[in-house]
Amino acid sequence: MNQWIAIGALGLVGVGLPVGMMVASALLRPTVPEQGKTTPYESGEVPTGTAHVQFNIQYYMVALLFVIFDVETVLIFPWTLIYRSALEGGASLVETLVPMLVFIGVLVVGLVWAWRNGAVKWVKSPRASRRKTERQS
Amino acid sequence: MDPVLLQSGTPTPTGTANATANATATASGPVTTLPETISGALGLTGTFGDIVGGLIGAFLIANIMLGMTALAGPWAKRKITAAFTDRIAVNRIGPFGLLIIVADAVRLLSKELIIPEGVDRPAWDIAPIILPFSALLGFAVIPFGSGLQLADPETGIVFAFAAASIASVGLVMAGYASNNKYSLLGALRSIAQNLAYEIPLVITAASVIIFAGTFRTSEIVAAQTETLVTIAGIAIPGWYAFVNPFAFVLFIAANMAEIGRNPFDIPEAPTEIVAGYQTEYSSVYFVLFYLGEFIHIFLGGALIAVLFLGGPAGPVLPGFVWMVIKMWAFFLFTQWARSAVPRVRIDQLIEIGWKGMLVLSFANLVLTAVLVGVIA
Amino acid sequence: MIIEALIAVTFAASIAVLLAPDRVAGRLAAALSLLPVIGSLYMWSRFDATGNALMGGDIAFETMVPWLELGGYTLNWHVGVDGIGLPLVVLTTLLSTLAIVSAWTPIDDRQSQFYGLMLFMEANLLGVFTALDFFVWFVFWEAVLLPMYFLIGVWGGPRRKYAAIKFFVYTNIASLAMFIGFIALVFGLGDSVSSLDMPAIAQALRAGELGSLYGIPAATLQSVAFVAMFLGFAVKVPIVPFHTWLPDAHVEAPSPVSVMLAGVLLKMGTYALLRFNFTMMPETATAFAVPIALIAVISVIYGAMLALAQQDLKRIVAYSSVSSMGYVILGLIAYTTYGVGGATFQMIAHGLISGLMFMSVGVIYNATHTRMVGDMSGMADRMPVTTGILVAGAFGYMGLPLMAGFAGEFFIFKGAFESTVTGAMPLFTAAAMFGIVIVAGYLLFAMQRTLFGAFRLETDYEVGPAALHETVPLAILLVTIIVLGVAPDLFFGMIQDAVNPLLEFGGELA
Amino acid sequence: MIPLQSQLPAWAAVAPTLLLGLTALVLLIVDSIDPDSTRPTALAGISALGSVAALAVAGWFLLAGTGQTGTGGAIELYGGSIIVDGLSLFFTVIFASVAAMVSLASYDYLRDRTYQAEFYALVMLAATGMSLMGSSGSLATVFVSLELASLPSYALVAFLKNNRGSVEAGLKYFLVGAVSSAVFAFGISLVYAVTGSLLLSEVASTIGSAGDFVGIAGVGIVMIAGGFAFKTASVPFHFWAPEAYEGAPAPISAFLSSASKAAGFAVAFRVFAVAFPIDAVVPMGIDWPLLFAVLAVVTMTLGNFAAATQENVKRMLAYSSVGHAGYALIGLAALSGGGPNGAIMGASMAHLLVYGFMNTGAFLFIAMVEHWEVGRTFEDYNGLATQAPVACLAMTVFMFSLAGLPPFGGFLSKYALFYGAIQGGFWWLAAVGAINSALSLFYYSRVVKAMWIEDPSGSFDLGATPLGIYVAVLVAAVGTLVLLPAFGPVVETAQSAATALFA
Amino acid sequence: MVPVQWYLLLAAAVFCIGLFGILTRQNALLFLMSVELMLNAANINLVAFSAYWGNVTGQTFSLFTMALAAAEVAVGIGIILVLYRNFGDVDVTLAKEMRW
Repeated sequence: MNQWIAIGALGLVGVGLPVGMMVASALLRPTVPEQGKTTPYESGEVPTGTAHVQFNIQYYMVALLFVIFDVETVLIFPWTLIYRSALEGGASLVETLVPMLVFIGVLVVGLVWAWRNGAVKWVKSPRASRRKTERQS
Repeated sequence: MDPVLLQSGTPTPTGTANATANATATASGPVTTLPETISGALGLTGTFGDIVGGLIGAFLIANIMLGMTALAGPWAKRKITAAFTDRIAVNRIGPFGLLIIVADAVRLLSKELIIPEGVDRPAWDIAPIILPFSALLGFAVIPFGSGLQLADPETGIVFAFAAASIASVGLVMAGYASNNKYSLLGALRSIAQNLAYEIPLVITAASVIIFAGTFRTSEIVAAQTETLVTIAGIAIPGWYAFVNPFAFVLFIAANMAEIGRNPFDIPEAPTEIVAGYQTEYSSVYFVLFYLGEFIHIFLGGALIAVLFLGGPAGPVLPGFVWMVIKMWAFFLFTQWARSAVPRVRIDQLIEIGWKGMLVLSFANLVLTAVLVGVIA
Repeated sequence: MIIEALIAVTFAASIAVLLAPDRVAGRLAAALSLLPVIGSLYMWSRFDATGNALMGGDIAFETMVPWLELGGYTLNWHVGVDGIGLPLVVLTTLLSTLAIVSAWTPIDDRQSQFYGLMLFMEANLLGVFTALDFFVWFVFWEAVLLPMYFLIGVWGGPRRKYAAIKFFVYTNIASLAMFIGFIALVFGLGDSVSSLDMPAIAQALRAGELGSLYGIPAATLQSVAFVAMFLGFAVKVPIVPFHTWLPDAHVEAPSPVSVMLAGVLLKMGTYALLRFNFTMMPETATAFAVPIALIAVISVIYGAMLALAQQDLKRIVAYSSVSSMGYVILGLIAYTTYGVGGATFQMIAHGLISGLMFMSVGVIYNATHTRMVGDMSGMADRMPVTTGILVAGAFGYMGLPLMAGFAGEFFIFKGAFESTVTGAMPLFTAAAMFGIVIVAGYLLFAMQRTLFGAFRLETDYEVGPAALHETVPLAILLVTIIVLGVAPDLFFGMIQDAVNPLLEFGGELA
Repeated sequence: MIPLQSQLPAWAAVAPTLLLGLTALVLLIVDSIDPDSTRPTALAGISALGSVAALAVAGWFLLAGTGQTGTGGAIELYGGSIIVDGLSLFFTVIFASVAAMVSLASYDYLRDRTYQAEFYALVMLAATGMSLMGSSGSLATVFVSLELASLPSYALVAFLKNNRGSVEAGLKYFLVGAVSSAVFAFGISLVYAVTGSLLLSEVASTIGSAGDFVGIAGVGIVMIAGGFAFKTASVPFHFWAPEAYEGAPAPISAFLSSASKAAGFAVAFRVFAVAFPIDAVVPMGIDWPLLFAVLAVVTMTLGNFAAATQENVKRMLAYSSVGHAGYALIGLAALSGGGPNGAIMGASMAHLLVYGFMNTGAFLFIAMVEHWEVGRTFEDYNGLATQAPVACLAMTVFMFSLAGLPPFGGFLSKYALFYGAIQGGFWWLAAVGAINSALSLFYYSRVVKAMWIEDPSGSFDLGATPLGIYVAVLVAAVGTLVLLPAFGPVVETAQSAATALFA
Repeated sequence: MVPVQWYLLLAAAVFCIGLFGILTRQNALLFLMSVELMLNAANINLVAFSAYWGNVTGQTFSLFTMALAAAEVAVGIGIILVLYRNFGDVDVTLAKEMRW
């Protein structure tokens, strides 16, 4: 367990150092309160509207894809760990490799589908979007 | 497909909650870690010894990284950029202007901290802590050679990836909390980028794990020591960079994106969105972000070194030196890219990530698996 | 296999008619419905059964194939006819055809659905009268209700929805009671029966195999089951306390449907009573002899009284059929060869006669668009043929000799008098005979007022004699009635042969 | 017949499941080839073909006795985490046939809607998950397949993105589903904590010696039961059912209320029969048959009374399907140590098969009515028979069969179910069931009355007849009718399959 | 070191926290987070007891649980998105087209 004790210690240090620097600078730095300097920066203009604007839906699409694929990598990792030793243990390729190939194949089908349907396309071409709308109407 | 679900035979309890079926899960790894050395030297034993040793070791490692960052950030970066653009950078204070480091540190620490209106505290204050924290945490499992390894858990490399990706949480906090459109954009971009390149990174690493057959960093490093070929009496070690150069390239590219360096530095693209997520930060908070980024660069270098360049291995010089050399080499590379390569657009970035890197990394994984299967 | 063929052909015919266009549906249905008639007549000619189907007599046209196995009980597809079943089969096929023909005039929309449902009902009726496995029988029994529900509900008169729902709810609740009662019996029999085969169960019950169930002693179980089933069937018959659905149904239903309802559907009730209660549990039946006979007599008198009070010709006939059913029950409870046999014969007779009555009333209604006794008079000189047939039918109802009704009622009374199930039986019989007087009274009264005298009818259209395809069915029916009245042995022989085995039980009766 | 496993490798036994999954992938690929163009015929055809193929294979296996006692017992794959036996094949038949009908009907329902390929692919994936549920021999596979069946269903319920009702239905379905799956997972973890294994057989062998963990085991079993209660839309996790069925596209309502429910029962039967044997568990004080008995009574009564008060036909059907979940629960409730458990559970399985046909048909009829844009309440159905007699005839068949009237399959299956309960000594369960189904006649006949007897309130103008739905409805009607004479082999197969579980 | 019962208590506590969140929150996203909490409670049990019993079944299954949780969230967020589009909010109590 001492592995994790050491890692925890590093975590403590990793928090402690920045906090220490903050404290040090808090002792050093001056404060000159003054209107105007505290307005959010918007290229020098007066900020308009809320900062929490609605953003491009694609960000969400990508996040969704990531959630799926990242979790799949979680399932791939144990296999990579045992793959070689299993082979040396005399297991046949059909038992060790083929299932994972099938797994990845399914993933790839999903990716291709998402790709073709523009899930990872940042700017949709007007033509494609027009077709979509035509289909909906 | 999953062998673990197959295991049958009525199970029996092994009593305590800290024993696992895996035999290698004994108290410590094959190598003696830094805390063990320290506690041994201090003659301390038991949990207390672990804690003391761990703290001291951690402090040591952290300070090494801080030192390297201090060297890299204010001084080396300027010098390198200057060299690329044929200028002479800082040279007034101290030899080669080295003392600029001290000067900058004092200057930045003593700047006023401007807190913009409507920032979302405490998120706004916590964000700068998270970035260096995650970067430092990643180093816990990095073998620096010469016995300088803080911990060697059996999930080492995975832990490193996990720790490294905590950073994006900090970035989002910073961007969302600082009530600024540029910051929000930067945060979103950084997330999109980390997401897009996390998978290629991990999958490529997995293709290396297939060779090593372990997550334990020390064993990965050890696995790369045996000789690959002997050319004219010189034994070329089986570094995975040589065994699987394709994965090496992929990994470097993904790593650049992961740590947000050129050409993938769009989260803080100074010419597009002022400074991205750190627009509203000043004084020590800015320093912490800056620090964190540089530690991240070194962490990326360290990962590359461990996974592909045999870690601390190298002729003549002690391991630690080799490790540092490799990390600095990666740093140099990033700086070169910074001055040489143009930045990609956000849409280009996404498309490269999802349509290029992802497919390539999966192809790489499958190819490696097939090759290993056919050879072995 | 002929029975299966009969049922299958009728089902197929119903589907075909259902899909046929409305124009040709009526003709097509009539044509197709001739097939079952021919088939049943063929069966009659080849009939070779002796004894009662449930009492181990040998069964005509029998088929028995295992259908499904459920928790230790095999359900078989077991059909066959004996002397009780065959006459009813013939009656069903004959009446259906005639009813379909008589429906050509009144039914003027959604014909294909109407005739399809008629044929569907006929098929299920055939199933009811031939099935010898309880489960098969119950399926057909319930399946008869559905087309009736629609026939009343869709093509009926102004209050058709009410009538249809009333009919549906009454009969379904009754079936539930009956079903539970019978299944309780089967469970009570325990291991002595391994199937729901009616003969097997009947013999087991007669052999006194009944055991206790969930702590209920056998005797109680048997009488409770008897009562439950009796009530269940009594609604169908109907006998007095449960008769209220009948007038509504009859009045609202279009005439052809009333023909089927009175002519055949009511017989289902008496048939089931005969098959189940009186065949399987004679001891219990005789134990309950007094109340049953009492109910029968009450039905006779009360039905007749009600009929007397009606203005609507259809209601009159409807109530009068309540009273005739009372005779049938009386005959059944008598437990003498003439009583039970006569009751069975009376089923046929009444089926034909009431069919005739409803049909002719329907014909008159088609012409006059009213059924109220007060509204019309002197139909005789406008519709002579119809009137003649109607009068003849009425006499048949009153039990005029040389008509089927006479034979039936005569047998019943004979059997009832010599019955010994209770000492009071002659008394009941006498009281029941008094019913005939009332019947004569109200029928003559109605006839006299509607048919004779000067023609009077407030209509703005001409009332002429009925069309040929309306009168021909009436004629056929009348002929049949007279033939059966002259030569009752056409059926009565086989009926007696089938009935006699029921009567040996407990040793003392005969 | 020759046992299949003597000719094919063992893994071929999951061929039906694989076929369904493959169909989903094929659909996705087809859509990837040219996303911008919809070809309804091709897509519907592919999914219908796929499910029919799965149906054929499953039926063949069932007849060939694959994985049944006749031919050497269940086929275990992956160390018993997947079991192919009579039960799984039987339920696969149900799922495949329902999926076939649904995809047939969706052809018209989805006309000129977008995202058709996704629709069919999701249906197929859900079907895959269901058939995997039927054949899962380890709590892990149970959970995974349950989610595989649920997640597409959430999306499908909310398929009409711009229809508030559909979206709301999807949301509620998802919320309840997410909670119940979390509860389910926690229950699994508790059972694992007690027994140290996820394989049903090992759980069975070790749960008896739970020692001082009995309480935990009890909580775990109850939580698992809760998860099933959600999938089968029975109390206490039934809230989603009316909303989901009413708001979802009608073919999906059909799919969920028939196949998804059956899947829940499939896995519940196996898990409780195999993993928590009565003789071992009940003495420990964990009396799950009693739990299910209470659930059954409450569910069927609540469903019936709620259905009786509805004005919207679709919603009435939704509640009635809750009630039918109550009937089917008898298959778990009437079990007892040494009772005729196989017969009871088999009867419940047979009922689920018949229910699969009649209920699917009823919802598909609703789909047709929605396609005609006739209203949703009973009044709107008035006089529909004058316009579409054949369809209304089919609907009549479904209604009376659901009510359990004789000439239809529903009568026999209900009879077998209640009869089994009586055999098991639970005559009061049978009584409650019988009373409930007698009550149910009331609201079922309302539909029939409206269609046939009531006069048309307005004039309909039904467009062109939707061929796909018509065919699907007729297939369902014929199935409902044929299952009366053909009930024998069905119930025998089911009962032998169920008996194999307890053996 | 740590007796296994404590893990049970911890898991139960986390589970109850999630349950509490579900019962009290109206925001769909918070609802999702609560569900995740409940799932992770299950994971705690699985991992702890897979160590206790000395087999890795529990750990592996916890991997699957995570994967499914992720997928669930993906679907859930999608539904919440359309909810937002149709009802203009992510308040689960807003959707009242049909009565419960």
